[in-house]
Amino acid sequence: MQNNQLKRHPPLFNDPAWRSRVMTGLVFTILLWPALVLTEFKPWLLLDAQSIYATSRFLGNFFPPAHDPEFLDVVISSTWQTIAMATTGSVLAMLAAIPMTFIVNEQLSISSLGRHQTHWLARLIRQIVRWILVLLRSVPELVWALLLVRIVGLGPTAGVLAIALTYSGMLGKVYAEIIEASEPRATKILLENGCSRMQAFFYGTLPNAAPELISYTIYRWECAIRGSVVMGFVGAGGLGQRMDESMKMLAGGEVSTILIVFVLLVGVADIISYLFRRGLE
Amino acid sequence: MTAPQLRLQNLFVQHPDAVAAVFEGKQPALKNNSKFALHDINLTIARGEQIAIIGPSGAGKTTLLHTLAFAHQASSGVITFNEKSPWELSSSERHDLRRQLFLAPQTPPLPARQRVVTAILAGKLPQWSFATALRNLIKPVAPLEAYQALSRFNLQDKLYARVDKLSGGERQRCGLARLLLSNAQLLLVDEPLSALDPQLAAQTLETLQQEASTRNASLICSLHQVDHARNKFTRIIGLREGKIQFDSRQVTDQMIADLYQNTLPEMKTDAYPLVSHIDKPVCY
Amino acid sequence: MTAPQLRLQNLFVQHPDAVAAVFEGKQPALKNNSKFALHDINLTIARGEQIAIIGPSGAGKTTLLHTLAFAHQASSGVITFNEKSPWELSSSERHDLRRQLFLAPQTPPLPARQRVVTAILAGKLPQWSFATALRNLIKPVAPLEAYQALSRFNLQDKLYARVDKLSGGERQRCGLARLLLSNAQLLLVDEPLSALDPQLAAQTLETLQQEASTRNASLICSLHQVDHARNKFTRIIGLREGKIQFDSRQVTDQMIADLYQNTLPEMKTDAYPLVSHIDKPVCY
Amino acid sequence: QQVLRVSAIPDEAPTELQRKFKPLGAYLEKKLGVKVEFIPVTDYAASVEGLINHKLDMVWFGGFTFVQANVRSRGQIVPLVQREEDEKFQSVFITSKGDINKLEDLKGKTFSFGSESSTSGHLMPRSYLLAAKINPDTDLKRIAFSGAHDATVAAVAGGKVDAGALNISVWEKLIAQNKIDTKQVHVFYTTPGYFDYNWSVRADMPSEMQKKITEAFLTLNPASPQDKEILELQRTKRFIPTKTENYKAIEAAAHNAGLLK
Amino acid sequence: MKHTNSNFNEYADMPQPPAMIELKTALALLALIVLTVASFLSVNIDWNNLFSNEAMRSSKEFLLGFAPPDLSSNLLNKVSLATLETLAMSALGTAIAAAFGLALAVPASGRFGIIAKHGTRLFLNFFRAVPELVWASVMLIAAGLGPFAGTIALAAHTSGVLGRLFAETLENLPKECESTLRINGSSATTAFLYASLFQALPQLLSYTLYRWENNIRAAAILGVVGAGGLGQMLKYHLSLFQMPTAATVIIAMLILVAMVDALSLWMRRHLTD
Ligand SMILES: Nc1ncnc2c1ncn2[C@@H]1O[C@H](COP(=O)(O)OP(=O)(O)OP(=O)(O)O)[C@@H](O)[C@H]1O
Ligand SMILES: Nc1ncnc2c1ncn2[C@@H]1O[C@H](COP(=O)(O)OP(=O)(O)OP(=O)(O)O)[C@@H](O)[C@H]1O
Ligand SMILES: [Mg+2]
Ligand SMILES: [Mg+2]
Repeated sequence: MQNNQLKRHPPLFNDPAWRSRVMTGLVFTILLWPALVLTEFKPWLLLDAQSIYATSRFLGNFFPPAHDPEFLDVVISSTWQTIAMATTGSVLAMLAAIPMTFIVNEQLSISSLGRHQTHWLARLIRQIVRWILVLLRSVPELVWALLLVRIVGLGPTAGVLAIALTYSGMLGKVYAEIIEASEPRATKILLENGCSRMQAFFYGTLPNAAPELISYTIYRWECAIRGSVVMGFVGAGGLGQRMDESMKMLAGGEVSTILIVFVLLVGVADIISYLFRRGLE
Repeated sequence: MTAPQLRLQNLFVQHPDAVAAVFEGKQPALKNNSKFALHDINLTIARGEQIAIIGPSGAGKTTLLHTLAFAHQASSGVITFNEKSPWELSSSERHDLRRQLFLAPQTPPLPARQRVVTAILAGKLPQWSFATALRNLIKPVAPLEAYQALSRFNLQDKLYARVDKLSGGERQRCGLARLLLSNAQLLLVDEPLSALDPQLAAQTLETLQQEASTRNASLICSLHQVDHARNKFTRIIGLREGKIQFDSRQVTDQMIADLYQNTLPEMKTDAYPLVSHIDKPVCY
Repeated sequence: MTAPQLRLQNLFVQHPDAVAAVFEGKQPALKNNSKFALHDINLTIARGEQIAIIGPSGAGKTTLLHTLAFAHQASSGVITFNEKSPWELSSSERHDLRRQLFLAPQTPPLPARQRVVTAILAGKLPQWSFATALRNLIKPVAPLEAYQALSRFNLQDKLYARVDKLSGGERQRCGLARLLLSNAQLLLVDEPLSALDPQLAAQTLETLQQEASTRNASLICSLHQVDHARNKFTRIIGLREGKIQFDSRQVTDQMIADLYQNTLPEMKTDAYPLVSHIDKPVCY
Repeated sequence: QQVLRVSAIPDEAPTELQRKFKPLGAYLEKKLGVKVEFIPVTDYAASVEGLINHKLDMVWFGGFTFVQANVRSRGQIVPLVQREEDEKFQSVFITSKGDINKLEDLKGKTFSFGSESSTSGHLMPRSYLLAAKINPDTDLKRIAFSGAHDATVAAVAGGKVDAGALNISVWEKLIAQNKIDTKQVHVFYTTPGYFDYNWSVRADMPSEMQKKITEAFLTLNPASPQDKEILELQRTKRFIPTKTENYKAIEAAAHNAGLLK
Repeated sequence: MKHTNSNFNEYADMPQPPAMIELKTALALLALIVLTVASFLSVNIDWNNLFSNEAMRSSKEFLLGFAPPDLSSNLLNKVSLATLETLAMSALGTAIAAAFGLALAVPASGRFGIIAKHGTRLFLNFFRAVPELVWASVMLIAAGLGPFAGTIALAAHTSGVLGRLFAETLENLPKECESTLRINGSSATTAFLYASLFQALPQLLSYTLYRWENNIRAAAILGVVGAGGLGQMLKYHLSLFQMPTAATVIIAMLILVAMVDALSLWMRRHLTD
């Protein structure tokens, strides 16, 4: 019976996609193997008695968190510094990223409407901006910070700009990808009826993509707070620098106080993100 | 009004990925072995005409409407709109041309969470400056017009409802109300009546036709309701397997029967044993 | 077959956000001032019955079908399925009950990029173990069944196509083909024919009814095609503004006319000036 | 009002540096009649760049950072004063492992330097390791840079690495403060002496100002209780003048160790 | 406005517009603006200095210091080894994190009830709030120096990040596809696999790939505390002002990130199509 069916419908059991699917899986496994070797991946080492002892002694240091008023004073002022720098850096990054997002994005392309390939000039411009984004985000913050120290001197400006540069590259790319992954039909139909790119974006894309965009932007802000370690390199201060110092000293109590502040800030970021997304509902 | 508004000559249209879907010819029982969704289409449409497109599912009605809206480039052939060839223009000129037409798709793609009023006023976007468009997002600038457009489909009480809270038919009418706010001269409407009850369907079609004749726009409407097509439209185009079967003002019952005949050639009700009775493939 | 398969008593159903949509009573001319989408529904359905639900757009057909599928909890009233009250069970028991029914929604929500074969075989998920479900994502475990189900809607050549590359009617049939793979005893189908041409619509309805009677399942089908409802179904329920207008085996033309009458009470064709002619509000 | 922007290489925790500098800054402000501002950095290179690029006016350099700054600015950096001890500075090698008793035992072990740019935490230990025929890049299992002297001690004490090298004065300070359990961590090698830290300015600073600064440092008197506090924080008895030539040996060691090209 | 008003009278039954923004949202927005302004004032960016001639000259000098990159074969060998190490560390860390992240995102998106949701979120928040550097320090003690500690540190922090991003993506998805399968009796997990996962896949994939790029840079920072790879080399050579050598390392990083970028684009096109 089955054979008969097979003969009558030869392509039936030839799922055209499954071979490539299995191949992809195989390639991934094969690629992961050398990674395991290169990183000396031996998880059982973690369970070895000596390392458990060392770790628990180190973590034991974390309690109680440091809470002498002098240190708390430092932590509070560092926290504000960090928030201020992270906010400034992220806002600048956002301002720079948004125009680039519009250029890179293909869903909003008018020249490719109804055609199966894009105009070469559009492709070229898009590729150039894509490379700028790659360049911006693949140069480590550290290098940006060092370069900027020479230009603007030691202080928060260098740190803020380093964050703004790197993060604009990241935001530009992620914004573009979020927009591309969102439901395209609402945007397409507006474009097809003659709306401009921007109009189609605000009326078709944004309602679909807004929650995701908000989540990501606020997440980036939060990364900027954690990333304030970099600020330390240029003498801008902030929580990251405090953390770095306490870490180097293995001052567990101080580290845990700062970690608590980090966890609180992350919680705040989550709540803000939630409030805004609910505001959209 | 002497020159036709729209003219298609020897148009062949292909979907970008349609080739892959055909199993590279390995499929023996394929209805239509060609990779073209539309074959050799020739059409001339004068401004103000009202045309119904009918044909079986998968015939290419939606593809044809998209092609007419330059939302889909043909593989070969010529399309002329108001004596211009959109695909020979630069993309921004072509985009300007798009303001003169309005395409209402089969299932209106309205972004979830948007309100009806915003969704409908989006029909005015091509006429608006960017600033107005932005302002309208903060507070609707022309709620009255939206309200009037909705009233004509008896949906006025949903003015500020969210589009994802509408019933199927309400959603469809919401998509059509957007059309009333555009100022297009060519209205391309894809199955506007599919989710509507008979009474509402008749009234909706009436509204569309009235709107088209008031602004002297052409109306091209794909339909499955053959009765409506024959009673309300003077010109009917029958499409089947990507080819124009007829394009006529006098459509006979026989022509209709031929158009839809044999849509399920293989379906003899007991040719396939019922799924639950056949031997299961061994693999599970 | 003595006990009814499904029984609804004094059911009132409300949409979670419908209250907000009514603007807390500020709305003067609301057709239906109550916040209930369904009012005082009483129904008894025996296993194997085939029932059509008709009614104007927004009447509550979709809401009723969702309520029957326990996808929507009623505000008050009793629903019994096979002598069990789903809302009095624990949620896992209720979920087990859901395996016995199948709801095919109005526009089949199929994830873009998924292929037809996967989308259809999803109909078998309730019968499958988790391992089989996983395996099927890698390689379809029952392509033959999917193929046969598609054949019955003449869609077999789209077996491996992507669902977002289908035409409107093809997509709808794809959603229905999923039904054939389920083994449910209660089939709830929401406007299955809306995107199909007349010929295909008749054949599709035929297939659904045949399938239902073969497995002795009940079939409850919302429809806008009154003719089909009257010719093919013995029992017809007329729904209007959330109330059952009639539930009868003998439906007269007058009952139909009453059901749909006056859907557009305010629409006098020239009561409203055409939008393009009225004074534009000065604000833009 | 004129501002003198001062910084220091971050060989210790920046808070510690700031604490150490506070009374000295007040003293200089009084003596020089300009505002003195301390700008902390956590990166050695940033302090070097800062001085060269007119973003800083005076920096507390290590021997190696001074050489780097001098080379990078093509001789535009002038060392003014140094502490008495800096003429004969030393590094210590420490370990918590019983089986490490001499430099040769380090083969195949993990080892931590301080900062890459540190004289006493990297350059000189490396150069004495090389002298003992141990190439840190190939003969050790893995090397790390803890970033600061006290961090090296913490890493060794915490068992992160088998051994480490640091500045003797920080080591002695930690011992004095009872922050180290000497039973657990012990010194197994102490290097010979070399020139280290100094206070440097740019050559384009008015010579009058240079003179005033030098004067201010040299007149710090351990007999006066106020000055004594400053000197104690700097961990010295008195400051002495210094000159570029003092650091030739460091420069040679850096070339030799491949740290200066 | 006159016209509008008279028209409003004619159409008296037109619904009143509801408030466009809720009070809470408006307040949150206001707070955000205040925060931004306060931050800008507090940071007080030195724009003048940024665009001065002096700045141009010194940045040009600094950049020229990098040229020409050091291409000696000895260094290239070292760099390529470090590149592989960084790549392996970041790839493995990200892969582990993606698996954990997805497993945690399902409860965190509220699919197993409100308690599971908030419980997992708390857990995810903690993993995310602790920076990689701190994880690395803990792991360096637990696992000793080397890339293994770095990998685990990356995996731990990234699990928290991806878990949260995934959870929000899953929450933001349109619900119809999954709920249809659920109504028809599929289990929560299979319905999730067949509908939501499918819809979310491009987004999840791009977050993962994108996080991978991030982790290449993070791996670089970890190198500084002793986890090896390109980061340790970069810090070393920058500290020693060996700019041409540092340039080679930076170029290696650029190539690495660009490669991952291209791979990400390719994967999104081909794996999700
Ligand atoms: N994006 C696409 N990619 C590939 N093939 C497609 C695509 N869209 C449609 N098709 C195929 O092209 C043919 C014509 O589709 P079209 O949507 O024009 O049909 P239709 O006449 O509108 O049918 P319906 O009445 O079902 O809506 C169908 O066979 C369909 O499967
Ligand atoms: N999610 C929702 N929230 C609030 N109101 C809703 C929601 N879904 C539907 N409604 C409202 O409930 C009423 C009944 O809707 P339902 O979808 O059941 O109608 P229907 O009979 O299926 O209509 P159609 O024929 O247009 O599909 C309508 O007035 C609709 O606007
Ligand atoms: Mg169609
Ligand atoms: Mg409905």
